[in-house]
Amino acid sequence: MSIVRPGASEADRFTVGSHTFNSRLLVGTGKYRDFEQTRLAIEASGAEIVTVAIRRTNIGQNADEPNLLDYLPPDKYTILPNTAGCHTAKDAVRTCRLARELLDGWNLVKLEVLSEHKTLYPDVVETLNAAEVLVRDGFEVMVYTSDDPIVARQLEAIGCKAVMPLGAPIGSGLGLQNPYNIAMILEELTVPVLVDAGVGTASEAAVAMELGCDGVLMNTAIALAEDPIMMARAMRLAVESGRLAYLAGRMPRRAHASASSPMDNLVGRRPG
Amino acid sequence: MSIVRPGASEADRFTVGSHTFNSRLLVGTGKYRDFEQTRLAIEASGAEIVTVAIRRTNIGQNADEPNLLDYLPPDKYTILPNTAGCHTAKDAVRTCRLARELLDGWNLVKLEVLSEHKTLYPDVVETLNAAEVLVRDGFEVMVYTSDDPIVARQLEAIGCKAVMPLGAPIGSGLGLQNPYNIAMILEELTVPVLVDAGVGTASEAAVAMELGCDGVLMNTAIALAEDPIMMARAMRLAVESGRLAYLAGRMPRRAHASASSPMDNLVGRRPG
Amino acid sequence: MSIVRPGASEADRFTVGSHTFNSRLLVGTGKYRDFEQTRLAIEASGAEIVTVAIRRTNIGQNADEPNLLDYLPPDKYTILPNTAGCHTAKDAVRTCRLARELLDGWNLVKLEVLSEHKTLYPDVVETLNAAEVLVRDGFEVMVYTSDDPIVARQLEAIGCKAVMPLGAPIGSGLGLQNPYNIAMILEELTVPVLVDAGVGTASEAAVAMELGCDGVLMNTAIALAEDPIMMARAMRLAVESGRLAYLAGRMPRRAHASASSPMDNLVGRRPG
Amino acid sequence: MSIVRPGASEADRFTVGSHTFNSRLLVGTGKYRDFEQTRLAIEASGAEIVTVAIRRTNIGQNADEPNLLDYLPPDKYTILPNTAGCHTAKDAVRTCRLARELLDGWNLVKLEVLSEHKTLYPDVVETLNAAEVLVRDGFEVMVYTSDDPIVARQLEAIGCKAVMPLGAPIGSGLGLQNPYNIAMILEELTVPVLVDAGVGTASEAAVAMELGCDGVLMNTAIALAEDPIMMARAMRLAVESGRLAYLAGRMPRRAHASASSPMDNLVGRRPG
Amino acid sequence: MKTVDISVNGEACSMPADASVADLLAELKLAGRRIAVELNENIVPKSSYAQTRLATGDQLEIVHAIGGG
Amino acid sequence: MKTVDISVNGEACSMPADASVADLLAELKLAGRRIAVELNENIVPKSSYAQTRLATGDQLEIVHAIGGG
Amino acid sequence: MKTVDISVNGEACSMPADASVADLLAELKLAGRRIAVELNENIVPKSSYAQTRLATGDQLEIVHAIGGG
Amino acid sequence: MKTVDISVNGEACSMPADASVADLLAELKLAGRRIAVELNENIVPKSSYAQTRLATGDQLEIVHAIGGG
Repeated sequence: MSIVRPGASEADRFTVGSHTFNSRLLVGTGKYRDFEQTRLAIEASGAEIVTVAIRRTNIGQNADEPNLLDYLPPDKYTILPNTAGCHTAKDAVRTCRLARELLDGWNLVKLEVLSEHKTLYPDVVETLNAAEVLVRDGFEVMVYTSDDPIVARQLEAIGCKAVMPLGAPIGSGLGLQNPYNIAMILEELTVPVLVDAGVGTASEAAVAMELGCDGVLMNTAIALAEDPIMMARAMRLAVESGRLAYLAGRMPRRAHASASSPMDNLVGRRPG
Repeated sequence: MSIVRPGASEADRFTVGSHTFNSRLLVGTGKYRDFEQTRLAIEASGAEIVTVAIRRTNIGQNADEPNLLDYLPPDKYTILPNTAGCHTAKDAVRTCRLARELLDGWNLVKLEVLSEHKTLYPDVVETLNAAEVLVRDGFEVMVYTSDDPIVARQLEAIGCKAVMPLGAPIGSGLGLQNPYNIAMILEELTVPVLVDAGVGTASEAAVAMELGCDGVLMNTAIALAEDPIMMARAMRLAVESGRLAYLAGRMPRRAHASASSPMDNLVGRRPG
Repeated sequence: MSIVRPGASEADRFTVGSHTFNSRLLVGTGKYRDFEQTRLAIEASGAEIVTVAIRRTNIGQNADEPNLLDYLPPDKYTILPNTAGCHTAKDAVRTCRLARELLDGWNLVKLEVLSEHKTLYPDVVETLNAAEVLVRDGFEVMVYTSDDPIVARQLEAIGCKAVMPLGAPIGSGLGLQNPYNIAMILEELTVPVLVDAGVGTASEAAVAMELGCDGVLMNTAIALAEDPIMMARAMRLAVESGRLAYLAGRMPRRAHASASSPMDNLVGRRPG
Repeated sequence: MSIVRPGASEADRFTVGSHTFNSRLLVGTGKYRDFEQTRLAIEASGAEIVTVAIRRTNIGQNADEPNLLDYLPPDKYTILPNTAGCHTAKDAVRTCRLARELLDGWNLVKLEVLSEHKTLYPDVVETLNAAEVLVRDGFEVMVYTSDDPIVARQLEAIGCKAVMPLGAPIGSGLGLQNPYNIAMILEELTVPVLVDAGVGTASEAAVAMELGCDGVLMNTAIALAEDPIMMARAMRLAVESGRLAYLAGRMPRRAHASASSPMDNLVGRRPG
Repeated sequence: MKTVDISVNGEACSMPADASVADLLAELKLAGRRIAVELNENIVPKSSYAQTRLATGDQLEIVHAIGGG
Repeated sequence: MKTVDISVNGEACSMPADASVADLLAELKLAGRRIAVELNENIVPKSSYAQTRLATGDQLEIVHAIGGG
Repeated sequence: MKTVDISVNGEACSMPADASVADLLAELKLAGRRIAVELNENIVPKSSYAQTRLATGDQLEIVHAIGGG
Repeated sequence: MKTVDISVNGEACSMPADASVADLLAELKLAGRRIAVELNENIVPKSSYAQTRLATGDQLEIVHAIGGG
């Protein structure tokens, strides 16, 4: 993993499969007060990719009910349908196919096959199975997974376009629990690696980027902040600052101090 | 410490004594390759306050030698002279008086009385003594100190205008070693509290701001980054993101997960 | 997980499958200078269960070459053969069968199916497959796995008798990288949970026990200490102290101080 | 700081001023349910030095009221009177003189001059002042202080016999908040350094010892455990294990894994 | 009049005998909205709504995008 | 009978005119207990209890050891 | 004399035509040692060493316990 | 010609007998630069450079701002 620093005039772009983006912050659309708050927060976040869930329409509901995609038009945002709620490979594949139809053939999906467990951790066996089917079926798969570097490597080998290990349980806001494993994943994968889930505040998003991640995906940290729109701005800046710090190359850590001001020519000393 | 969130249109200003600033990132001017790099990095950092050291002129030196203040004109930047290199209250006071004369009566100074010890930690007893004299002498004192909340309180009681506990040894880049103590200081002081020294990378600056600090002062983290100018931008964004995250009010931490996508209306389920 | 504190006179035993032990420290036998050092260190550790690897005998070797099991007689120690070196379920099963024959029908084994990766992390898919076969084949399986709580639960469901998540990579001595995941595993499993791999020094073994683990398995931390025999004693005491602290129930953490000495009846005060 | 490892038969003694001890765990006597529990817990802890506070007798109280020193006879324990409750150098000195009279000329004291602040952190200026007076007055001073290495060095220079930096606020049980500073203190002082306050559970006591501390002083972690007597045993073992681990010399940390079992002679492989 | 009994999103429902998916969507006031339709676990492309006839026992799923993370 | 008015541990108290510290301790039933005595901020050694007379205005502190950390 | 060509721990080896596993172990001076034997991926129990004949092409694995973690 | 022997920034130096601080700064080519001057530990204000005479034994410090943290 060697850092190629973009020139001053060059953009630092981020590519997933056949798609290229400027923003490295991906955001979810759940848990907001209403669609208007969703729209404003996402605008403030600068995100280009937004995740959505696929659910049954309410039969018999008011036909004029507003629709999320009216607030986040697919011609402005890259809509990334997820498979949240699926606990088996079969359900996840089925959901992706519905999503592709819904989005007029758009084939970039976020695969997540969660265990039925309070951690909402992925079931990695089912995730691997689903990834195989989806890749064969022509999807460009961004896959939510545990921070197990071996599983991450297997998902890349299957053909996933981005691997997205969790930082901490979804919605917990606990911050990266195991930066070591994230670093191990980054050391070896060549597809983009994004931390998905677990970030609670801005500095934690910066930490993920400083490790060398290609991006961060979050939802709750913005949606459940006291002021979601202000937090969205904070996260936008945090991801940018972490990315820049990674590219800029941090100073070496030193076990002892090193003066910032020169220690010679001090007033009142006899010259040594 | 209750957070007053500025309105959307209001600026989030930062006041030290009789001076008010927009940027909460303060930067040192040591350790750069040359004055031009200093100038560019400081410009990229967005800092308004820059620290300088006071040293003997080289007698007999080339009279045309460039001067730091030509690159950082006092009408554009707030020059904050420090007392680096002073190990006694007496030397620190003397240096501040020279600095005031040098800067045409400008009375905002950074007091630091370091022990002669590899940690470059302050000698808090001498620091307290120097602060007393300087405050009586009309200086507006921003004081570098340890993270001892009791000493911090004593420095505020003496009349210092800002208290600046260290995060880690000067030039170490180890990051905040004791956020608990910084939080204790913040809980009680009413003058601005800035972390001075110890930050190594962007996320650590954000952490300091998220704790509620009013600002961060740094030098080595920018000057000794592989690309100082890019790191200066990273730090600018990090301080802003940490400040915004603090003001926005982070989501509560949860011991367990909480789904971002609704768990009802799943495809293929019998309605419960 | 509710703590049942054994009475003062009662022993705090530890049961795996059909076997019961007094010591909760399990040790490996690799990396020692010689068999005599192995023997002395293991004696000092107080361990009752010692792991061994199964390898081809050297054909044509000196027939009088000393044998590990002469130093660690199976009538004194519980010999736990591992499947180190196996990268597939098939090889692991084969190794366990050889081990059972070698140890006269002893069916307690340590299953580990490592990926061919510098982390030496387990391949969880192959591990799950091997566990299924071994349980059906009558083995009592203690299984080395990642700290993924979902996989841990699946291994318990398959019928493993103990689940042994890694604390950090084998031989790294980095300490528990993700106590959160270990705690999640402990919250739910009913079979014993042991931290296997990653402990580097005594306090880290104590941390694992304080989380509620049933035991700790280690090798390098003892064998590669400067003084392995002294470190073995340290580890024995560390595991005991961590276990006792867990059972004793630690004091609540407090965000602020609380005096240990009463604050009334002070000398020289007017009674309030 | 070079480690001299005692021979197997040699005791690893601990000397403060003119006194030598076997146990490196020092315990307070506050916050217990009653004197009998105090006695049992201290017995289980193996401590030889126990701290007591000096307070006014209740005038008119029942003359037959039991006395702490009946439970902890000075011919069995080294009674270490503290100056808890004193906020000025003057009060602390006065308390030490009363204690010396009370204990028939015993001159080993624990100096603590706390600020009137919720952290119960020491007022280091008053502490330095009191230490000067007490040392001149012939006391052997063990001094509670902040973790500021400069102040620690000044206290040693004054002539204190042991320097006891806090790990975290008294009674908080938060564990060592700044191991870096404790390590800095250890790098330079030659008198014994003990962590005093902040330990909450066994592993944290072991951590302090592994850093190289000469001992640990605690009270609340034992007295307010759910089972104080069991926790006292845990702490005894933790201090011993941490000390042994320090002396034994831990394995080097490695960024990557290193197999414990040899990787050759594997079953079923063609010899390479 | 003859009808077909189908299930839509898990709920029983009946439609005229020769109704198409397009008819169903019109009935449900979902015509023209951003949805996707699955019939007996196979996707029904938008272009086939009109010619896809419903039969008794058909299981339909009609989905849309909602907020999710 | 003449008395002296003194303060013991911050509380007013009176004793016969020629009472000693030893008398006071006896009166308070503290004789022989593990205590230390301070008279007007100076330590009174145990050996001087009998010959140390009390005078009006004297401030005494009598202390013992209690549980503390 | 007729022989059988076998592989032991991956190395080629030949034995007399009617040799048993017990004969092989004796030849290798491994008789009585703590080992286990696998013949063509099947365990050979200790009790069967004598009656288990070797045939050309047999793959044997002979293992013992060594230090490991 | 008579001179005064002074110390400037710790180094010995001599100037004509009635030289002022301003003369010294001119001599050192520091006139007009951003500096500050201390004479025997007292600040010499810029406005007093011309009228402040030097005397033998005077200790002067002339400082400027440099990069520092």
